[in-house]
Amino acid sequence: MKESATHETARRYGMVIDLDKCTGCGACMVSCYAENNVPFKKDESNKLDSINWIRVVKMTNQKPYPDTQICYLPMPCMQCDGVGKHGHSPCVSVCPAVATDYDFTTGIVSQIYTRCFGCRYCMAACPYHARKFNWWDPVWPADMEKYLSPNVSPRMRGVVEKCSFCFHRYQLARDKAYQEERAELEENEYQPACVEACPVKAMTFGDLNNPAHAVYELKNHKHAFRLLERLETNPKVYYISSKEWVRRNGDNYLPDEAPGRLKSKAKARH
Amino acid sequence: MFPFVFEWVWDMSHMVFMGGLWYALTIMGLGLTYCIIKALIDTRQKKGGTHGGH
Amino acid sequence: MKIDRRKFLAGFSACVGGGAVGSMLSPLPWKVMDDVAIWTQNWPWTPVPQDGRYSYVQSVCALCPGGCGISVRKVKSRAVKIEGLKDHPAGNGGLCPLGLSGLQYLYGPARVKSPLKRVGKRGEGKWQPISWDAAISEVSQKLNELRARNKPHSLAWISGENKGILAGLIDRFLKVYGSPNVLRDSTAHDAIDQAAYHTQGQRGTVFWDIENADFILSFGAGLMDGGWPLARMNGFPKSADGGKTLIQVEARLSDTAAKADLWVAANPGTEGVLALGIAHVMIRELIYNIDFINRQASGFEDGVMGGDQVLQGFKSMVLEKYKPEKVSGITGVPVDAIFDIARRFAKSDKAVAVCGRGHGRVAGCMDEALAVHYLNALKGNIHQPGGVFVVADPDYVRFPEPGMDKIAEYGLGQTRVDGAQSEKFPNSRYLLHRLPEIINTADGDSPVQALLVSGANPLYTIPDGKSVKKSFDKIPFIASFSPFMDETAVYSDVILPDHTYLECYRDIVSQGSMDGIVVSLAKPVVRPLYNTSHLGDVIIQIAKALGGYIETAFAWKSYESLLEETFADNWETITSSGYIRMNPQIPGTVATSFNTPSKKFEFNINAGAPEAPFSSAFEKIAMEGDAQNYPLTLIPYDSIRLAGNYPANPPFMTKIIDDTVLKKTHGCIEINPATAKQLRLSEGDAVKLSTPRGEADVQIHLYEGVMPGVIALPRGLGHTAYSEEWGLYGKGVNVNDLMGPIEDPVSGFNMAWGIRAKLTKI
Amino acid sequence: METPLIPPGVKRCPTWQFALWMAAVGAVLLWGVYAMILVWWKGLNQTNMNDAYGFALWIWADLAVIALGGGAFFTGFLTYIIGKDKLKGIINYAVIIGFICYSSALLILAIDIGQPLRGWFIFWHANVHSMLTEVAFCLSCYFGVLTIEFIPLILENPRLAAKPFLHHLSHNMHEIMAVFAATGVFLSFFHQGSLGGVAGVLFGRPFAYREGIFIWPWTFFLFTWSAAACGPCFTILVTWITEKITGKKLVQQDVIGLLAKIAGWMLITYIIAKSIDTLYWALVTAPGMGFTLMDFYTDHPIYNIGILFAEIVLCGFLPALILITRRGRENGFLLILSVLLAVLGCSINRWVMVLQVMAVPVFSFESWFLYSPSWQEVATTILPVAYGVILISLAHRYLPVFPQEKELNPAN
Repeated sequence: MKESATHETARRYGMVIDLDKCTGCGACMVSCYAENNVPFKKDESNKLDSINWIRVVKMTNQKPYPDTQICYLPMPCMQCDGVGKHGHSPCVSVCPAVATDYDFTTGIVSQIYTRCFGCRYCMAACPYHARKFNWWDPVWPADMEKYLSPNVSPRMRGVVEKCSFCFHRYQLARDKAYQEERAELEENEYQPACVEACPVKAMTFGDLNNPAHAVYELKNHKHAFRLLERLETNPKVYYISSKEWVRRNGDNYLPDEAPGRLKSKAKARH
Repeated sequence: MFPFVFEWVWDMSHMVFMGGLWYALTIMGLGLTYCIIKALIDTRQKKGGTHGGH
Repeated sequence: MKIDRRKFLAGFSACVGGGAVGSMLSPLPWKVMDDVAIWTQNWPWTPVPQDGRYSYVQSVCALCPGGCGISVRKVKSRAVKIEGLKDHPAGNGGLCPLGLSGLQYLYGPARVKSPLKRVGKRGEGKWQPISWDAAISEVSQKLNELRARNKPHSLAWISGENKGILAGLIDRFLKVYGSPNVLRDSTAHDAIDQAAYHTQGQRGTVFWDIENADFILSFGAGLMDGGWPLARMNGFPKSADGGKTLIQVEARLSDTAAKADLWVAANPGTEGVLALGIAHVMIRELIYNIDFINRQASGFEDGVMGGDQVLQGFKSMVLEKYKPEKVSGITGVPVDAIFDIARRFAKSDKAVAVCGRGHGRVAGCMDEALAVHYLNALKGNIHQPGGVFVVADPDYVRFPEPGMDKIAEYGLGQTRVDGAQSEKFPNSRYLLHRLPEIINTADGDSPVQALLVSGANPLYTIPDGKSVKKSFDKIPFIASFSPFMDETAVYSDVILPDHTYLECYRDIVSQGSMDGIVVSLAKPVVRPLYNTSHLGDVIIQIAKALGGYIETAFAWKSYESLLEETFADNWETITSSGYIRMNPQIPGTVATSFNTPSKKFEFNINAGAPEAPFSSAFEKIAMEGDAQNYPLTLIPYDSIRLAGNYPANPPFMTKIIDDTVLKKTHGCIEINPATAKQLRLSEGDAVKLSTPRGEADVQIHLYEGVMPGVIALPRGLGHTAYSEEWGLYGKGVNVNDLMGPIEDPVSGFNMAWGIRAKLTKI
Repeated sequence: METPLIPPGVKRCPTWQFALWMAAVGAVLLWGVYAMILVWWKGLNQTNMNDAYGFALWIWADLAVIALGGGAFFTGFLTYIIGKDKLKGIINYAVIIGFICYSSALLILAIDIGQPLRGWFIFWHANVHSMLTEVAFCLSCYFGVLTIEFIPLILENPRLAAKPFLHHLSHNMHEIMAVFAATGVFLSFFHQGSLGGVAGVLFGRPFAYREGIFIWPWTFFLFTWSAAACGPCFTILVTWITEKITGKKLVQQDVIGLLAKIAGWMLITYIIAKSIDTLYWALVTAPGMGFTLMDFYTDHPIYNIGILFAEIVLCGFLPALILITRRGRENGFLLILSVLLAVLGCSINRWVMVLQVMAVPVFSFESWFLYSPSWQEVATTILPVAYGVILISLAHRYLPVFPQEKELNPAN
């Protein structure tokens, strides 16, 4: 948080995920593994020590057969802006060694693996479980090291990692624009791997501050919501669902509260 | 911890926090130095040792 | 001064201590600390991927019949990522998790790195690497021997290659050799294609034009569960920016059902009956396509067949036998819902009914396929945009007619070992699932003396694993061409490993579309990693080793030269753009497109008539086992996160399997909480699952989305091969081992959709 | 002539007995060291922690020993700053206990982090906004202070005191101990508080989050307060155990009584403040985030509402009320019972603020996250206990820890 914490970021990259479209196929997760050199272990069935930068969570409406419904909820790092959008995301403010930081030019929360010493305070702070710890040394059996991408360094044991909105893709696009003497990136020039891979186009990515980008309008959809908005984490990942129970699952409500009514109240707080 | 690491910013939080730290370290350092030097002097002056009394 | 021990020690300690204190004041400790921290950031066992020049190779995915276009990112000579290829007609930039995981097959630990000869007992896993010459002579010697014994027809080839040049080479090889026994897995498409043949007289591949449809009525098809390329689902499911209507009929809340506008929870095995109930409502309310039926259909109304015998038509049969009340009783779907579905289906602009459970791995029941196809006829969407098309199979693979010797002619004259294309099942091309029983019940020697397997893993995929294994034990010689150490490869005598699809040229026939068929070209993305050889080249080599006229029939220099020769004028196009479109074979008007004796769409339901494919007594597809001993119904289900067929799930996909499907090595069985309560079972309980065909240990997962009384297991687990590092070894249950096939009386296809089962707490 | 190792005028057990005792405790210590080496060598996969349980048993142990080690700073504060000279009878022991607690805490932290060799980044690349940074700085500085406070006592070992320089050094350090004590109090106030802040600032965790003043959540003050209250209780408890084991009276009862009385008043004020904080959190803070109090408790054997009752009433008000009444304090059984309860209450508080924070689901569709430690975690948590016992045994045997021992146990 080097820059003054009072100014709004120039760009705020964010995502809008249409849960009505998402079929839960998992292509986003696999694309992310391949893009970001996420390792795998022989047993990945303990989801609490399985490294995923984006997880697709299966929610049900808890109703008995045949009124049961399921909804898949893809959860990348929410890239929180923090209270009052000052960049004090739950994790950035607690990291003792500045191994995770809020980038004011993009709104993206970074993670520096070589700086992290593995205290896991950020994981305790993140309510979205977006942060994953390298409990094990990563191993790529047989010739699998050959498919590792040089764009993202493999992480060593004992550090925390998380989704970066494929920041390396931003850097590549920015470098290209710089060479071509352009100041602005086109919307399609920078898209994270998960968004690009979504076969049903449920995910939209862009600059939330830029009216020319699709996310600018989408985030204001009447069924748009963010996860745990009431905690004032200010996530930059928005969701759209036509189902009320899904929207209700996105946050916590007292028995007499309902998602719609509260939204204006939460907004009024800052 | 030091002004030359790149995260360092001359803002209020750093000044208060690191000010407190260096203040505490200085007191401890000076206190210890004082004790050691005084003990050296005392030893040279061959002051009689009194057990107890503290 | 006398230095005693004490003084020496004191002095020594002082030196050490002083040294320590002194060094603390030097930069040394700080330097060491820094170096140590830097070392942790560069641990030699944490790989650092080499950077280099980037390039992209456009190719095609060969991991399922979808044939989606892929773009492979390379850094120098390494392939680092597979992504969807934009503007490719198949997939259009979208890829499923399986396609995205392709590099794990290429570089993974399950590869067979050179030809291998078995040295231990079968299945023991003891191998000796041998040269390609030796491997080919192993096969050719065996094949020569069979011909010498005048038993060429005892050679069988189980092939996963269905279309294209490789399939053509395999067909040709067996023909020239003298065996009718090319065996391929039958899928739901075989049933629906046969339904189209019975009603329209056209042989080809049925294609549901869901891209142009605005309403899909799906009878259990896993549209969003990986059965179909997800990119084809554009517009489904409905979302904020509009979309089309999907109704899913299924006993279990699958991902497709979850995304549907309406999930119709019909009793499993009664989907076809529901289709007829819907047909009933359409006919009764006169909301079917009267114009089409009147002008283009025959057998709809009652007819007179010479004398006084009245031939019952489809209309009166459906009106009589499939009243909504009765259908509701069978299917468990409320009467209102049947009316509602029928009306919505009938009134939609471009509606299509589709079928094929899950990924469509099991061919299924002809009655059901026909019932769904009839529904489309009632809608009048045959050969209409947004409806059903029969697309002719590609015909670009044309080899010169080979010469044949007496032995070959004799062998070809024998009946097929699986009974397909016989008098009993004249319209079914392959009936692989019948093979084990035929071998196991044969008198004397096995009718299959040598088995070649390519692109398939029959030991895993054919139902009733125990009997499959038993039958394989009776086959004296098994050779596998698999690039992976799969179950069948492990159980073979020789392995002649093929390249993976990322290491060689291969023509891939993608799924059809309204514009015809797309043939894509898989290109060598990387040079072959190991001592493997292209199956096409190996066939040519084997033919060469067999010599004589067989060699002459395969006089190509290599597969690659054959490929180039085959595409001839199209070679330029297919290498540069990656695909070509094959000439659409859809005749322009409906009238000319029906090839039946009446030149009309035939509702051929006449009960008892030998040629009638449809049984008018159709109520529910049969299921094995008695309700007394087996009170529950086990159904297999397909998931997009599990490759249920061949090859086995890659580690990335195993990583995305929910922990409610696989927990450590335990496969989870889905059971409705109400049923579980009756059985006093709770989440996570270890139970024994028994069916008439076998038993397995599973773990309980309570799932509201599965019908009470029904339990569900995923396909694709329970592998006993591939490397342990592949992460699938010994995990979960292979549901194929717990189910036997049930023969459809008309087609001979396996129509088993479930089996009776019971759960006992361990 | 050899100066004796054992301070003059006191009786110590025979060497063989002492050796046997040390061997027994040493075995436990070695078990812990083995586990510690395993964790360092193979990594944190040796634990049962996971991505939902990033903070677990060790962090609780850490917070608990620091809170209980708070007896050192608070007793030091009372002795040197307030001038309660009577407490000099126990201050040495309080310092030793504090030293053990803090060195253990630092060791646990070194085991707990995923990259121990980079642990110093917390100082070098400090993020001054992080409560953990504040903890690390004050913790290590205060450990320095405790070492300074401990050194003169070590130098009072007869054989060491025989060296003039060491003797003078010890004497001079005693002379200005108030300065060090004051620094210690300053540092302790902040790190005890920061430890409370560690959980309190987690605005993504409604169970932990507390509002507060300026940058400090209320837990900041509550943690300092509870450490000041329960630390002395722990000192009393350990003294009592030591007396039972050695079979000797080591500290005069009025010293204990004074400390207990002060601790009692600290405890009662703390627990009232804690109750107000809990009420405000349950009625205002949490509902504002969409939670009711009972959302934070379930039918789990540990995480049911009983744990709140145990912390505040059973191990809070009850011991506090006993300790502030003269009759309660003077009853040996009640005194020990209440200091024990207070120690337990403080430990429960630290447990809740670490482990329950991780256990409570934040999303309504999540279930509770439960974990049980691996043997390596248990062993490394017991390791400091064994280490503490060894250090106390050595100190008691060779150093004049208890100035009143001689007069309470006149030469047999």
